[in-house]
Amino acid sequence: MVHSGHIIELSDAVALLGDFPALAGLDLEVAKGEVICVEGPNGAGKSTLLRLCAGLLPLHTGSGVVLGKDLANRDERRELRRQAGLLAHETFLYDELSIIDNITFWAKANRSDLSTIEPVLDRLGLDGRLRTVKARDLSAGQRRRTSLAIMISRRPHIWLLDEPHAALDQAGKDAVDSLIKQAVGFGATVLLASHDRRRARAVATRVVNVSGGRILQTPASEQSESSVEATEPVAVEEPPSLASTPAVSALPGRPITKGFVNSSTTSETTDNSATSSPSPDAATEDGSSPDEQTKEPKRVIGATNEPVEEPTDSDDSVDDLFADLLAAERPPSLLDDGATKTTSISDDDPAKETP
Amino acid sequence: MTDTKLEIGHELSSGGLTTTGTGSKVTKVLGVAALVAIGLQLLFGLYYSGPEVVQGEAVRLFYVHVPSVLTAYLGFGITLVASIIYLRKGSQFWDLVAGSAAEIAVLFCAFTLFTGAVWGKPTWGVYWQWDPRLTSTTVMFVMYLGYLAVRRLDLEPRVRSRRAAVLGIVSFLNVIIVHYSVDWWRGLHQQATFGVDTKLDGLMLFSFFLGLVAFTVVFAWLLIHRFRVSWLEHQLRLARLDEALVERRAEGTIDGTTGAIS
Amino acid sequence: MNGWNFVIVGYSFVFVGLGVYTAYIIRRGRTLSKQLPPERRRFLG
Amino acid sequence: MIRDAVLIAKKDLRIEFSTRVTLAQILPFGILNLLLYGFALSPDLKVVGAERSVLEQVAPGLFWLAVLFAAIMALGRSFAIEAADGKLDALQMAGIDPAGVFLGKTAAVALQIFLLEVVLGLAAWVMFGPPLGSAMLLVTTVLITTAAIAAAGTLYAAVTAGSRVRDTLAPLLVLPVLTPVLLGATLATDAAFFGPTSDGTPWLLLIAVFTLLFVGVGMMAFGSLLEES
Repeated sequence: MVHSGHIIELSDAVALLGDFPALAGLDLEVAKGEVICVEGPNGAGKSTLLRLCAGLLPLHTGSGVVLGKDLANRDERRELRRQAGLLAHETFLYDELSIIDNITFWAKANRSDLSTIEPVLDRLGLDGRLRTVKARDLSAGQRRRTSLAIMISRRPHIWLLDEPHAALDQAGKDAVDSLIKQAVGFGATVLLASHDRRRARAVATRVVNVSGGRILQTPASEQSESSVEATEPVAVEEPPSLASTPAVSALPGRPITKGFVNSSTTSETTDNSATSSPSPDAATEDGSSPDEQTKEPKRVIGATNEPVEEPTDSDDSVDDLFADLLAAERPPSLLDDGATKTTSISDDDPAKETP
Repeated sequence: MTDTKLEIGHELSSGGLTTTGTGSKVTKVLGVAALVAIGLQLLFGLYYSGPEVVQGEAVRLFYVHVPSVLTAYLGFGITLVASIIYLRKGSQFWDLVAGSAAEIAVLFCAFTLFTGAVWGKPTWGVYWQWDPRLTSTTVMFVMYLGYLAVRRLDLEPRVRSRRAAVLGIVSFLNVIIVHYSVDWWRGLHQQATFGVDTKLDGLMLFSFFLGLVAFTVVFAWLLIHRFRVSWLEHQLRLARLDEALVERRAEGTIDGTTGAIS
Repeated sequence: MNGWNFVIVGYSFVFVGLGVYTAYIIRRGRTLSKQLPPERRRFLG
Repeated sequence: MIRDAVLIAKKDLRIEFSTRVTLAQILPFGILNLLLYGFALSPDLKVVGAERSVLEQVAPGLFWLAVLFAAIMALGRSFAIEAADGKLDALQMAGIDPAGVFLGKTAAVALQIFLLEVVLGLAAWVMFGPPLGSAMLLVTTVLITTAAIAAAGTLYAAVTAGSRVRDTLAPLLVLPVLTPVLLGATLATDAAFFGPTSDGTPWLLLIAVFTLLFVGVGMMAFGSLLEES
């Protein structure tokens, strides 16, 4: 398997839904830290692309590597599934259970820390009153928020968001956008399919057009409104330009780079964090099986109330995503629910002391 | 029987190009052999061999009834082996072998049940007797009908094949348990089984073995053809997929975007 | 006891059944192979 | 694996607790079954010279039939929960051990079937009223049979999960497979009531072998069954 430092590398990928080639020879390369906005008409293959990247679909022909996992290999796809986060049209919720029961179940199933979900729920505006309601009594938007919170708490290295803005109100959409920006700042890579073109382009570092199960010519990279500039937008056709991206080039063969970039950092800090990262820590993480990683959520959440600009105790960037997501200031648009403390799932959660 | 299996394997994997249909040199030879064997089976079963003392002419059903059930077991056995290999290797070939063998075996199972019932009338006076063999064979028949139904489920082809393979394994193991349970169950009531009291002379035994050979050859011949039909269906699916791929790619330019396909 | 009628019924079911199934398989194979180009017809290409 | 099994089982039971489908729908269906058997075989029906009425004699078999039909419904329900709204995908993404899912679902269903058996058993006893011989044999039979039905049923329910024809196909698949269990449970129960107790032991062994086989295969094969691609 060839590692080029790309998080996603699809070449002539064909994926089937039954006997229908939903993806008909798709080429896509995504570098770490990119936010790709996948646009295209209904039935273009956007959702299938996301499912493929989540490891849920096998490749029919062509080749594909996501997070260093070969999509042609069943076992590697299984590993990929654990590391990817998918927000699909389905919400994965048990209608018969309350929101809190759903969250608890999935947090345990995902082996993610319960306390990490709590603050995200807050940020997504799912306050205490809602949490005892059964999932079937929720609105589509509320269901979406819940499954987004569950997805985020998996601390995925790659965020695959299928219409993340759908069914959400303004505040919800803002929350999604700011979460995306922060996630990228801390080392995640995002693929989002959205019909809310203006909004999606605002967070995206690159726009990709899917139609007929393939990528159309990529328009010039859109400069995003965000301050997140983890990597330079890279054109699909020129992977060599990646070499200029320090965070990626510093770590050949390791798609998941260490160190994180704060939303306000410049490319210089990126450089710093990247060079400091191949520490002993890196070796241990590499050597450990995904099983160990998931079974021991040893990271202390919210331990970093200190300024995020200091990636010194080089904890894993994506794993620490949470601490920093939570420590970060909330966007004003979410003041309504951010101001009040809500019933919490677990009380020993230092991350809740948000500034 | 192992020889036949080896031959099937060889034939399936090296089968040549055919103009139309599913025949080839080997199947032609096998087909002629099958026809000759069936001819002999009919000749001996219905003409040369005589009536039996207790059962009279009805004993002739024995020469098709028992070979049918043995052939059915052979087929289900092949399904078991092919299913195991499929789960290990994941190659389409073994999935198709498993399905083909099961379908033919179900057919022979139906022959067994029918001839069993028809035989029961003159010997027992009833068409259906809660005979252990007849009962467990019926359960096996229904179980494999279920297997064939799973092979036609409305699921992704690969998912369906994998589930069918699991079923192909479990069903065979369960056949063994059903066999014992029904044996014990009827054992309590001391029912007369087929063949008890029956004295087969040399010619009768010969007719029986002839039937066994004939059905095995027929089975092998059918299996090759049935497999090739599945194979053609599979190929047709792939060919349609190629067309669909071209169509799908053509959609790519309809969108308002200016770009050409990269 | 004469069982000829049962024997005839049993034998005809079996051999007519075999014949029908065989005819079905052969015909199906012919129709399918006509829909495919020759290079697709190799059994295990 | 055990941890995942417990998680799944608890979740399933919680769902049952909040919806009460087994309690409020499946259980009455089972009792209705028993009633219908009573109508079909008149309680006055008696073979000449026999001590007991026909109904009383066949009561063990009728009880297990009612359990079997009720269990089929519980099993269908168990997988309907999982198949909706992409949850099979989510379970795979969570990286839960498939063997754990199998054991968890089996355990949850077993508990519900056990509940059905207790209530249906009391009902059958009241309705058909045979005198009890060996309570020990009866309890063991019920426990082993519960495990057998739950394990085989869960495996077969997974085979049809996600299909539109699952409601019709699942019983066709499971019922013939459970033939040995029905035979064994009926005869062992019969022995528990009318004796001799030793008649029941081989049947218990048979059902135990059956259970072990299906638990083993289920744990090994569930990964292949759940994979949706």
